Amino acid sequence: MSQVLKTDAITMQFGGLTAVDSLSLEINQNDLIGIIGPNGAGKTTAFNMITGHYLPTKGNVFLNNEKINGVRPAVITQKGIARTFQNIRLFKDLTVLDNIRIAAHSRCEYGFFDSIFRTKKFKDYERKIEEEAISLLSIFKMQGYSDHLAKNLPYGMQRRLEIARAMATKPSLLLLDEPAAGMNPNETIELTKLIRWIRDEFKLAILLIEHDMRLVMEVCEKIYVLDYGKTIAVGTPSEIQNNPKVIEAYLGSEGVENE
Amino acid sequence: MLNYPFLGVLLASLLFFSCNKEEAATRKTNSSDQPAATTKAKSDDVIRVGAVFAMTGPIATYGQESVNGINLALKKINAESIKGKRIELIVEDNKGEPAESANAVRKLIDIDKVDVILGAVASSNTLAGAPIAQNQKVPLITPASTNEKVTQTGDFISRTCFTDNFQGVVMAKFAASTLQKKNAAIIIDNASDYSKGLASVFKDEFKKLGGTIIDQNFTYTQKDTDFRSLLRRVKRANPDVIFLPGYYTEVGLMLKQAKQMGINTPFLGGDGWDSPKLQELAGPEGVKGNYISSHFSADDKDEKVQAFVKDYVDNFGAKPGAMAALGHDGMLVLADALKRAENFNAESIKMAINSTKGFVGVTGSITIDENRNARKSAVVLETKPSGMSFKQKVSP
Amino acid sequence: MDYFLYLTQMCGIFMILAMGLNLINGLCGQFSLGHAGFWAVGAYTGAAFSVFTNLPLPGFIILLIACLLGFITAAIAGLIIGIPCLRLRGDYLAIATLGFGEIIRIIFMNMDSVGGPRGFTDIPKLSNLFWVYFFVVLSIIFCANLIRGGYGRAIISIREDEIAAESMGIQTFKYKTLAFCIGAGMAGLAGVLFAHTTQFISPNNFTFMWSVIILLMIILGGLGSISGAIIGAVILTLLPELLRLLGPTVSEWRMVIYSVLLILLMLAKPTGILGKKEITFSFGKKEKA
Amino acid sequence: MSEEFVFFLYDIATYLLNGITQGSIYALIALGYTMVYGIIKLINFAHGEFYMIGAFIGFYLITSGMPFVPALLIAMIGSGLVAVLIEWIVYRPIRSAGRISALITALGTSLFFQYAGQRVLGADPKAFPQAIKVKTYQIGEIYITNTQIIIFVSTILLMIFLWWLVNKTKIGKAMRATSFDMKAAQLMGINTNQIISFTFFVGAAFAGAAGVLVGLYYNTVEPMMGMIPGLKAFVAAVLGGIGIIPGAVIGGLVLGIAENLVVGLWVSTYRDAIAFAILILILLFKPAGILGENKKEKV
Repeated sequence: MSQVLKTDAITMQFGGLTAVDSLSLEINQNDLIGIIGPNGAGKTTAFNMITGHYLPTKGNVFLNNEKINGVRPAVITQKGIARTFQNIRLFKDLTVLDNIRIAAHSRCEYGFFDSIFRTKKFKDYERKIEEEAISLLSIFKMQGYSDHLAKNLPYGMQRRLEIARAMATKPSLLLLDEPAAGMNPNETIELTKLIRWIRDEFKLAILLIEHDMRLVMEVCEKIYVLDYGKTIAVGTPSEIQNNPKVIEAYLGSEGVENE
Repeated sequence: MLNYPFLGVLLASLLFFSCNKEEAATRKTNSSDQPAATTKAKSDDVIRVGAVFAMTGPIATYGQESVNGINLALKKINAESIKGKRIELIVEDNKGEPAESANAVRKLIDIDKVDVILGAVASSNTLAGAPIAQNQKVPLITPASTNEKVTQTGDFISRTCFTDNFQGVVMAKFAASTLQKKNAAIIIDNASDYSKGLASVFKDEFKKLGGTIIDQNFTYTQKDTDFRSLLRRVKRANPDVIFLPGYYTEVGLMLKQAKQMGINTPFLGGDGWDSPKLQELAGPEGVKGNYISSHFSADDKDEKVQAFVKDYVDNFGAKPGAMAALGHDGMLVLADALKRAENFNAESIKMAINSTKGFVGVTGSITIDENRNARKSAVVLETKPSGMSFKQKVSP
Repeated sequence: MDYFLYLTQMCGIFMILAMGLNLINGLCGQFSLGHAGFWAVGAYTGAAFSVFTNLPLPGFIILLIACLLGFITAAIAGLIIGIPCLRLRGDYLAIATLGFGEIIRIIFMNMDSVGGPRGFTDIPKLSNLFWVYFFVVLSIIFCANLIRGGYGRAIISIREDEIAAESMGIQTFKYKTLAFCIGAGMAGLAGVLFAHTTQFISPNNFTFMWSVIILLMIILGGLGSISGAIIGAVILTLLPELLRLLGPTVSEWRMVIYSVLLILLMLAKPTGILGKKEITFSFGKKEKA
Repeated sequence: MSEEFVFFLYDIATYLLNGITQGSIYALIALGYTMVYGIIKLINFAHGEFYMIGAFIGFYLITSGMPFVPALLIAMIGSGLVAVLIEWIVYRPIRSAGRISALITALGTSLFFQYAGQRVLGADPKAFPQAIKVKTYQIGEIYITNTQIIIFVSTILLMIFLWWLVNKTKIGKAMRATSFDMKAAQLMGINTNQIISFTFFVGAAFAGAAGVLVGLYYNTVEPMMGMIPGLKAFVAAVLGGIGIIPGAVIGGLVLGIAENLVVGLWVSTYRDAIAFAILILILLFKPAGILGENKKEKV
């Protein structure tokens, strides 16, 4: 299987604080990988380095064997990494459909003047995008909501829309930042299914950060555990569950999370 | 969302409308020989005069003073009638801004149907309104805009004050003949057309009269507050007279600093100095022994002037400045022209204004020349701690 | 009635200005306070073209060329200013654009060839009601088409959430610059029309206060709404003039009344008259699926 | 040393002095800007008008024979009260409606004071009485007046007072809390409305003080006088890092000194252009102002 992402001991320092210390990830196609760790362990910082929002202090990030650190986030997205955010960042005042269409814009085939003069090329492509968007919405069980404003959707649906929007960029690697945060158990179970289904349907790799242990253990095939920026364990869910270091990090500091 | 047939209809109707308007405009100019009597039936006994001045905004002082002067003149004029008619004054505020001046002029012409317009003070304001008055063939008299360009707009635009150039000539003559000076330095306010204009005329005239001009760039800009380094350079160049055509705010500070630095050479200036503020800013030491050219002096012993000063003080409780006198004379010149005009249509009013000869106002005898500028005398004033005192009258 | 025709033209000119700023501020979410600067660039370029070249062409062709030049130079000015400034955010961007707006004005103040502080005179009267509204309609179509296509949506996404937009593959800097340049260009276009309507321009026409008034227009109408920008432009152009017509007492106090009305309007409708809504003409339009 | 060079040094010293004086005025006004901004994120465009109001109160009091120091204090209280009133009538109702609406309201308020001032007080500049006899001290070719010293010292004293108020008093703590998170402060039992009123009061009082001092320095007051210094003070506040109290003082001084120095030594026609160019340059290297933290927006 081909390698999608590789991080080569990436390190992020803010002033004197080392938020992430030599994190080395390897993600292959169809992998479903989790990063867990207590609050402040550096999970989101790792995401921000991968997606180009932060430039790693040390180390390199490779996407499909191409070095991408120092590349702007938008370009990285165009190269195939899409993400969601811990605190939902939808385009709140826009419709669900527009949210999806904006994500598809980086693949836009018509030029600026096509859009002003409404050429045939423009119309054809707009139609194609709209159809794609609607089918994507129906995959995420949001058909019929396309004209709603994003801010008016119920919370769980906003989370789903964020994932759908990320999928509209046609990524080869999807990063999910605490997708289950704030969801009730039923919604979480559905989400678990959805994540697995996305991976199978779109044949992509998924990397997720999660606090909800049940979800991580159930869905991930490989888990990285971070604590104070350091990688303290890597392995399958069962290996991680029995790893004494992990137990110490969790039980020792804040106990098993049970949200 | 928008829909194109609708926009198309809108555009087409606008096209239609605007073509009609052009036609209407042509018709209007064709029939301009007849007074637009049909549109103002009720006011047969009234001549409407519009006044565009800064009643608010940064130069409101000038505007308000001008309007005071105009009102004073108006009182006298309306005491008797002009061929059975009375003058009605409509004042519009231009906030001291060019765009607002244009709005005000249009409003006066179209809504109030004024026969003549008086205004404005700042040349840039008058320049914004003048093309409109010219296009619509409404005579416009500016009582106080001294920039050369103003009256070049067209034959309907005239002024009752002298131009910038004239002041340069007056002060050059004064420096060379009266003061017997030979070596002049010129300090220019870089942000002002007025200053540059006066300076260049002074330079030419002073050289013509046998003087020399120190060949150095002495410049400052409005809102500067410290001129010591500039003055040090001037002092080292050792002139026997300094020409400083600027506005009183900077001039005041500069005079004060010059005195502190021991510069005792006389400074000469133009009407930009003419404000009671000058004494306050420069201090008693600073103002002493300098001369300016201006339009008017409240100290002028002339009977007419003294009557005006008394009248003004009675009405407004303060001594009139140059703007009040200029506004006053502008109105009187207009009334005089209206008396001489064959009838009250724009063309004959314009002719009458432009043929004004030797009209004696409080700012001197006014003759409108072929360029529609006033040929009139200027006064040279000596600046003293107590105020400006009359020195001499210089005729063109 | 020339006065009202003239005011109608002024409304049109301010509509274009407001739509341009709406693109920058309302749609792209970039707080610009330098719009009057671009207006000045267009006005001076257009006027300089028609005065100095003096081509033996029909007036409207000269006007069209001037408009094109005004648009392009103002857009280039927008590019020059936008590239360094658009990295700044919020109030910092506002103050930097304000600074550039003033710098542009001061440069014209120091250019003797275009009249310096006295102003630029003798500009031919080439613009009329038709041409002003021709460009207004063109601008409306332009803006409406822009926001209904991918480029417009990309621009709007920056207003909504710049970080999310970047993460969705939108090169935010590029689109910010695009919106900024077009907005500046539209201001330039309005400048050309303005110069050829009033026949006289001076640096004092383009002070910081005007940037603020144009901003007022779009906020009053409803930030982000094209029809709002248009309504705002009409209200703020006509209001001070209508107050003139209510007799001398009102006229004396008109600026005071104007400011009180402004405050009251904001207190009554804080999101502007239209909010983000558009007034649309629904006849003949296919319903969206 | 050549004579030229000595003169050059004198020039620089003079410009520095003038820059400090002017910068102190900017700083006093900028303090109010920055406090109000810090607490409710409002660019209070009407702030320059509080400066004008202070100057006028000072003008009328001193003209009627009051000594300088009590007149200064009453002018500060007076413009502070006007600001509290304005906050209560105009800004409070619009506070929840978002920053842009509040900004427009502030502009409206600013226009209102300028034009109402022209109608009520008269448009003509009024000569500010010489409450303190001007003395000029001369060191070589450098001249310094006692008014310049008064302005600078007052600014420093007021800034120290403000620093003490914000950092060492209970109400200062409440101000900081409100500024940090208004809702949380409310939940902790802080009467945020009162705190905001108080902030307006202090900010406007400082601007009022600047107004009286400027009247003393330049000898004139007029209703439009608040516009340009208001704008410059806003620039100064941003320059220093808006919301940061020492930043306002540093921003004001930097702006004042840079303006005078560059203009004096270089070209004065481009005075304001240079002030803005400096501002833009600084912002390009320090996008959040001189003292502002360059923090990236949190993802």
